Amino acid sequence: MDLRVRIGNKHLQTPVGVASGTFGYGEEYEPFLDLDSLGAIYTKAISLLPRQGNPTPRIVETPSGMLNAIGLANVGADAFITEKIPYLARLSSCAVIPNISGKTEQEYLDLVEKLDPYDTLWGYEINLSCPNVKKGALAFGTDPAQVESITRKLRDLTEKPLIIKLSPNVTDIACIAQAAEAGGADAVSLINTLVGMVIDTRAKKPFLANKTGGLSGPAVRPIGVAMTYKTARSVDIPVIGMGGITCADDAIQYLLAGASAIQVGTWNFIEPATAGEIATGIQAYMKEHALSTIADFHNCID
Amino acid sequence: MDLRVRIGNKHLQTPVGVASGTFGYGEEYEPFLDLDSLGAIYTKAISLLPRQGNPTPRIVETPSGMLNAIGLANVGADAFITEKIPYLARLSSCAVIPNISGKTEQEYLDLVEKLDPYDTLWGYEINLSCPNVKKGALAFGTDPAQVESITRKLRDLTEKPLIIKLSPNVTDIACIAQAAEAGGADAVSLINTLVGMVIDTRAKKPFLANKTGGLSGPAVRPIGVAMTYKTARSVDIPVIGMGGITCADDAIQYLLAGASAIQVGTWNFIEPATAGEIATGIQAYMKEHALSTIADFHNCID
Amino acid sequence: MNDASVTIVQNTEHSPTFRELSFTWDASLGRPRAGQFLELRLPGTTAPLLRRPFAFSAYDEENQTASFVYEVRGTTTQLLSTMEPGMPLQILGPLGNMFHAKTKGVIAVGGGIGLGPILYAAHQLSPHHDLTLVTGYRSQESIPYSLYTPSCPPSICTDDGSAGVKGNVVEYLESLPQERFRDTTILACGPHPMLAALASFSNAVGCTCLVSMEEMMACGIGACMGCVIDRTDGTKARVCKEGPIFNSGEVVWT
Amino acid sequence: MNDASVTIVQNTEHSPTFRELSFTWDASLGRPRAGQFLELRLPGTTAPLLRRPFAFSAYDEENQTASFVYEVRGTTTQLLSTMEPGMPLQILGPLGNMFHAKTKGVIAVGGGIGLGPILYAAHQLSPHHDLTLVTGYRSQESIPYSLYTPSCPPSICTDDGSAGVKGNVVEYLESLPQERFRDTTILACGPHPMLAALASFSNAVGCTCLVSMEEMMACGIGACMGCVIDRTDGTKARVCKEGPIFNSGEVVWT
Ligand SMILES: Cc1cc2nc3c(=O)[nH]c(=O)nc-3n(C[C@H](O)[C@H](O)[C@H](O)COP(=O)(O)OP(=O)(O)OC[C@H]3O[C@@H](n4cnc5c(N)ncnc54)[C@H](O)[C@@H]3O)c2cc1C
Ligand SMILES: Cc1cc2nc3c(=O)[nH]c(=O)nc-3n(C[C@H](O)[C@H](O)[C@H](O)COP(=O)(O)OP(=O)(O)OC[C@H]3O[C@@H](n4cnc5c(N)ncnc54)[C@H](O)[C@@H]3O)c2cc1C
Ligand SMILES: Cc1cc2nc3c(=O)[nH]c(=O)nc-3n(C[C@H](O)[C@H](O)[C@H](O)COP(=O)(O)O)c2cc1C
Ligand SMILES: Cc1cc2nc3c(=O)[nH]c(=O)nc-3n(C[C@H](O)[C@H](O)[C@H](O)COP(=O)(O)O)c2cc1C
Ligand code: FES
Ligand code: FES
Repeated sequence: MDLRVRIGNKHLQTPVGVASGTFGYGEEYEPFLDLDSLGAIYTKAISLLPRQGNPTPRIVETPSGMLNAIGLANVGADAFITEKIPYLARLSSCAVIPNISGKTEQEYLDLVEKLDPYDTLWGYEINLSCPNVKKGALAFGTDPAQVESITRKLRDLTEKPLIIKLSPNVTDIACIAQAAEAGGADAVSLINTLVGMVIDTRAKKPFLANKTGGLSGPAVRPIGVAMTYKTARSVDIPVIGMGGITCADDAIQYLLAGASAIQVGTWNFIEPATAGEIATGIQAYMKEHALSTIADFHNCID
Repeated sequence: MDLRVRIGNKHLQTPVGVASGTFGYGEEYEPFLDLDSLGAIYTKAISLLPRQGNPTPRIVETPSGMLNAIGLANVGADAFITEKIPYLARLSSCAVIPNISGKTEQEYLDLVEKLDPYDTLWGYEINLSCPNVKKGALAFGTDPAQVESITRKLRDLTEKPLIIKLSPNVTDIACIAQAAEAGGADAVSLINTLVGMVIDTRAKKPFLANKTGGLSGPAVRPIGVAMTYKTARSVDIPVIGMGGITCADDAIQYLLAGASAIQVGTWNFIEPATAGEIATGIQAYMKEHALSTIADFHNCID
Repeated sequence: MNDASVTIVQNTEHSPTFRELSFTWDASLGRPRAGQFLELRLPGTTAPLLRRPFAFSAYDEENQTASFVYEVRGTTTQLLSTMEPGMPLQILGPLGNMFHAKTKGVIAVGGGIGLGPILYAAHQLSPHHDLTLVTGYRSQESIPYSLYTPSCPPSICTDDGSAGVKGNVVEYLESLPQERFRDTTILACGPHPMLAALASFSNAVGCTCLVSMEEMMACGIGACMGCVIDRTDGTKARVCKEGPIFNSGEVVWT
Repeated sequence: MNDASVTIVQNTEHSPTFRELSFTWDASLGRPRAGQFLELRLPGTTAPLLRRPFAFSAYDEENQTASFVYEVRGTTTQLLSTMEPGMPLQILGPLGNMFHAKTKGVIAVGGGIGLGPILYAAHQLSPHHDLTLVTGYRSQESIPYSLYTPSCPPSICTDDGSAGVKGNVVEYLESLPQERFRDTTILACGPHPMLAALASFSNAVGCTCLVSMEEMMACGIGACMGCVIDRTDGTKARVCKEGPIFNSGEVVWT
């Protein structure tokens, strides 16, 4: 049985990763699981300069989901290099994949250029889709032409695997994925969060200081699976699926839908040990259903 | 205190309606509430010819939501006229609004032409957005130019209020709403269901016979509120909000977000009496917060 | 038909597979009949969201309680199994049509969680009919002996022969003499393959067979069109409204 | 820090407002300190989804139980209030930093659901410090008298004067002689306005004030950056990780 997943010129040891923004840079989860058992850690978004993020409240619960408007709060590229990379370098088999977030096209390019010399970093997940940053990436992520163009420029800067993370807030996510593929992406990951809002009726104002936030959690799982299914049938590069995964069975839904790898996001907050257990559950399923590689999942459903 | 809502040249007695496809043609709910206390009943979609709809399973539960792929099963326009209109004609103060669903532009036009003579029918909700019909309305609902064009043609056929129902499966719902407004719509209603999928991992196939279905229920409420908020700020016609409403407080979120009326959908299945209780809850809120008309809700949040 | 809050009276494990829930049932809610079902909801959460259908297994008019038999399968039944007497449940019902028999003979056949409504039907019909109760299980350990009453002694079949007759309920019926099916109605509730087999069996022996169908339900009251099955006349029928009890001859078995 | 399934031992109503939940707490899970909290989840549902933070109100090493005090406010606490001894809970903890006092004098101030951690702090510190316990309520009927112990007798304030001193806890502190605040630390947990008022009061009288802050939390372990507050040095601090206990002087009060 082979759980490895090929992306670009490299492999992930298992399809199970943890989603950007839900796992910090890993440290906080060490008490709960063996980080090196994961396929990949997608870090909290990294921007060129440190960001404080949005005012609080940044979080509100919704039925089987949550909204967040963290606002890409992060330490910035320099502190990431000096403080986080040394810690993450201790991992031997788990891929460390920074999630790259810019306010401008140039910022994306600068970030990849700056981080590329660090061998500890396995590749990049390019966040073209965060709905919480004003004047931010939303524009990129919804326009195929811009997605293709920025992907091509990033492609020229690095040989490492380049994963383009897609927004679900679009009419046709598959067409954005095709643009990323055309630009030279090694994989696409989806879904980022959906734009949502909760209004505090007593205070007569949006509950989040940022007004809107990004919806994630079990509530969005059927949307993530449907978009994965559609996208996997539209591109030849691997699709990394996420949205509402809570257990091996949810992960297997994504694999059967056509994903080559998956990420656990919000559920890390609820059951911090989960991501460490899913690979075992996938293995048990593969045994029971006589599947020998992850690619075998993709022949089950047409 | 005035709960009335003006749409086109008519009024709804209260902002509270029941959403198409979740209330049949009203009969089944008579044991649970006084239908005439509702602002409006939006009927199950009506097509020119009767439709059997999709094979079962048509329904699957998801976290705080459900997928449906009923496939617009309905009695067809003729049976609607002979069997349902006489029953619905007994309602005196509740508006009866057929939900119009075509496979082609012509079918929409034919339907409105056919139904327009019936005075019992208050107006129309034009379903440009059902994601479950193959080769169906999805194309219309996502393209502003087509939405404007079909709205204009329908506008020429009727003086009754024309409500265009919008799909949430788009990059920019406000821009579709503007197209409907430009075409002469009296209101827009949103959101219809989001495309979703659940995979039965034991059987290795999609749970629904139709593969994908439409996601509704509390899970989608934050998405519906956010889209209502955005749309209400982009058009001058009234917005009718829905998606996951379960109680007066949820309805009030939509009103504060900018909706002039609301619809209760999936929750009718869970608590069939709810729609009859929400207007009272809205009234209590208006009293407590010293609001005297529904329009007053729209001045609270900028 | 009513939407009511009722109170759990008992939540009993009868075997590792079968549990029985009893709850207050005020007469004003309407007398539940064998074959009818209720739609249950656990208050206070939206996950599980949809109500779940359960068929009445008993109604005690004197003590104003009703019951159903259930198996822990997923979200609702898992949570249900942890609930204690005194806790509230939201119940919509009684819903749907009922079992009936115009013949002298009745053979009531239950498989798996089809047991509840079949016990109820057997209990109600046994005084007036020549009744045989047949119930099938995987193996001995799942049999909820304490659910049976002396007035309706069951024939028990197990797949592995660890109790009663070895084989499934259809094989058991096949082993009965043909005369047993004269002026007789088969009433059945259980897994789809069992019902399909009984449909063709009853067709072969020429007796009426009423089956309780199962489909995913959203509303339970005929509004959503979610629970339809195909009828041989080409139409669709709602399990919650035209059913759940159908004549096996009118169902398209796939 | 641990992720464990624990069992409810008691779920007691102490007043119409305050309930106390006790549960098994194996010593291996780590000794909970006053000011620390746990993240609780009801198993079997995703609505409520997020864990909810509750501050420890007691730890009984001998019987291996721990407790918190809670008020029914929304989804989780509503469901919690119906749960019975023997039922399981998922608990992550102990989390966060703790109350401490380097001074001889301690004034522990609790308002509303801030009561739990303040009772725990008072209980732990009273043997070694010159301790005053001050607790504020809306009116007499909400007071959970049975939560107090003779070793830590409280001063009680009520907004309407129906019990104890009329007025809020800050007004009560203002009524105390200035000397009471010499070599003294104020420990406080309660509504944001109360903490803000205590911050400026303590500043005025020149004593240290440690406050327990409250923010919406998603992870509770420092990973999501959801629960931050602004510090006077311009940085943000996570309530779950750098807190929940902060020196009132380092918090930007808005
Ligand atoms: C008319 C009628 C009467 C009934 N009477 C009874 C009765 O008396 N007793 C009884 O125990 N049951 C009865 N049922 C069935 C009962 O409603 C189900 O057993 C119940 O819904 C189980 O609910 P649950 O929430 O525990 O499980 P669910 O979580 O709803 O799961 C139920 C089953 O569906 C499958 N399933 C659920 N979701 C998925 C998914 N996403 N993908 C693949 N499979 C899935 C699961 O494997 C599981 O076996 C009746 C059904 C009908 C229609
Ligand atoms: C460090 C820390 C320690 C705590 N310790 C305790 C303790 O010891 N005891 C205790 O009782 N509580 C404590 N709390 C607070 C506790 O976590 C909350 O009371 C608890 O979350 C209530 O949960 P709930 O699910 O019942 O209510 P929720 O449903 O989460 O609602 C809680 C409150 O938020 C408001 N609210 C929720 N959703 C919305 C919305 N969409 N719009 C507007 N308002 C909304 C509600 O009005 C309600 O008042 C603590 C909090 C923190 C951060
Ligand atoms: C608190 C929070 C912070 C997030 N931050 C980021 C981020 O910085 N960059 C990014 O690409 N996605 C971010 N996401 C999105 C997740 O990586 C993921 O795409 C999304 O949450 C869907 O998965 P889930 O439903 O499993 O959480 C964030 C999500 C959450 C809940
Ligand atoms: C079972 C079902 C059938 C539906 N059928 C229709 C339909 O025929 N026409 C339509 O415009 N919308 C239909 N809808 C969408 C609802 O009217 C509504 O837009 C959607 O469910 C969101 O609201 P809710 O979350 O309150 O259910 C249907 C929804 C459900 C759940
Ligand atoms: S469940 Fe809705 S029609 Fe049967
Ligand atoms: S709750 Fe996640 S960082 Fe504090």
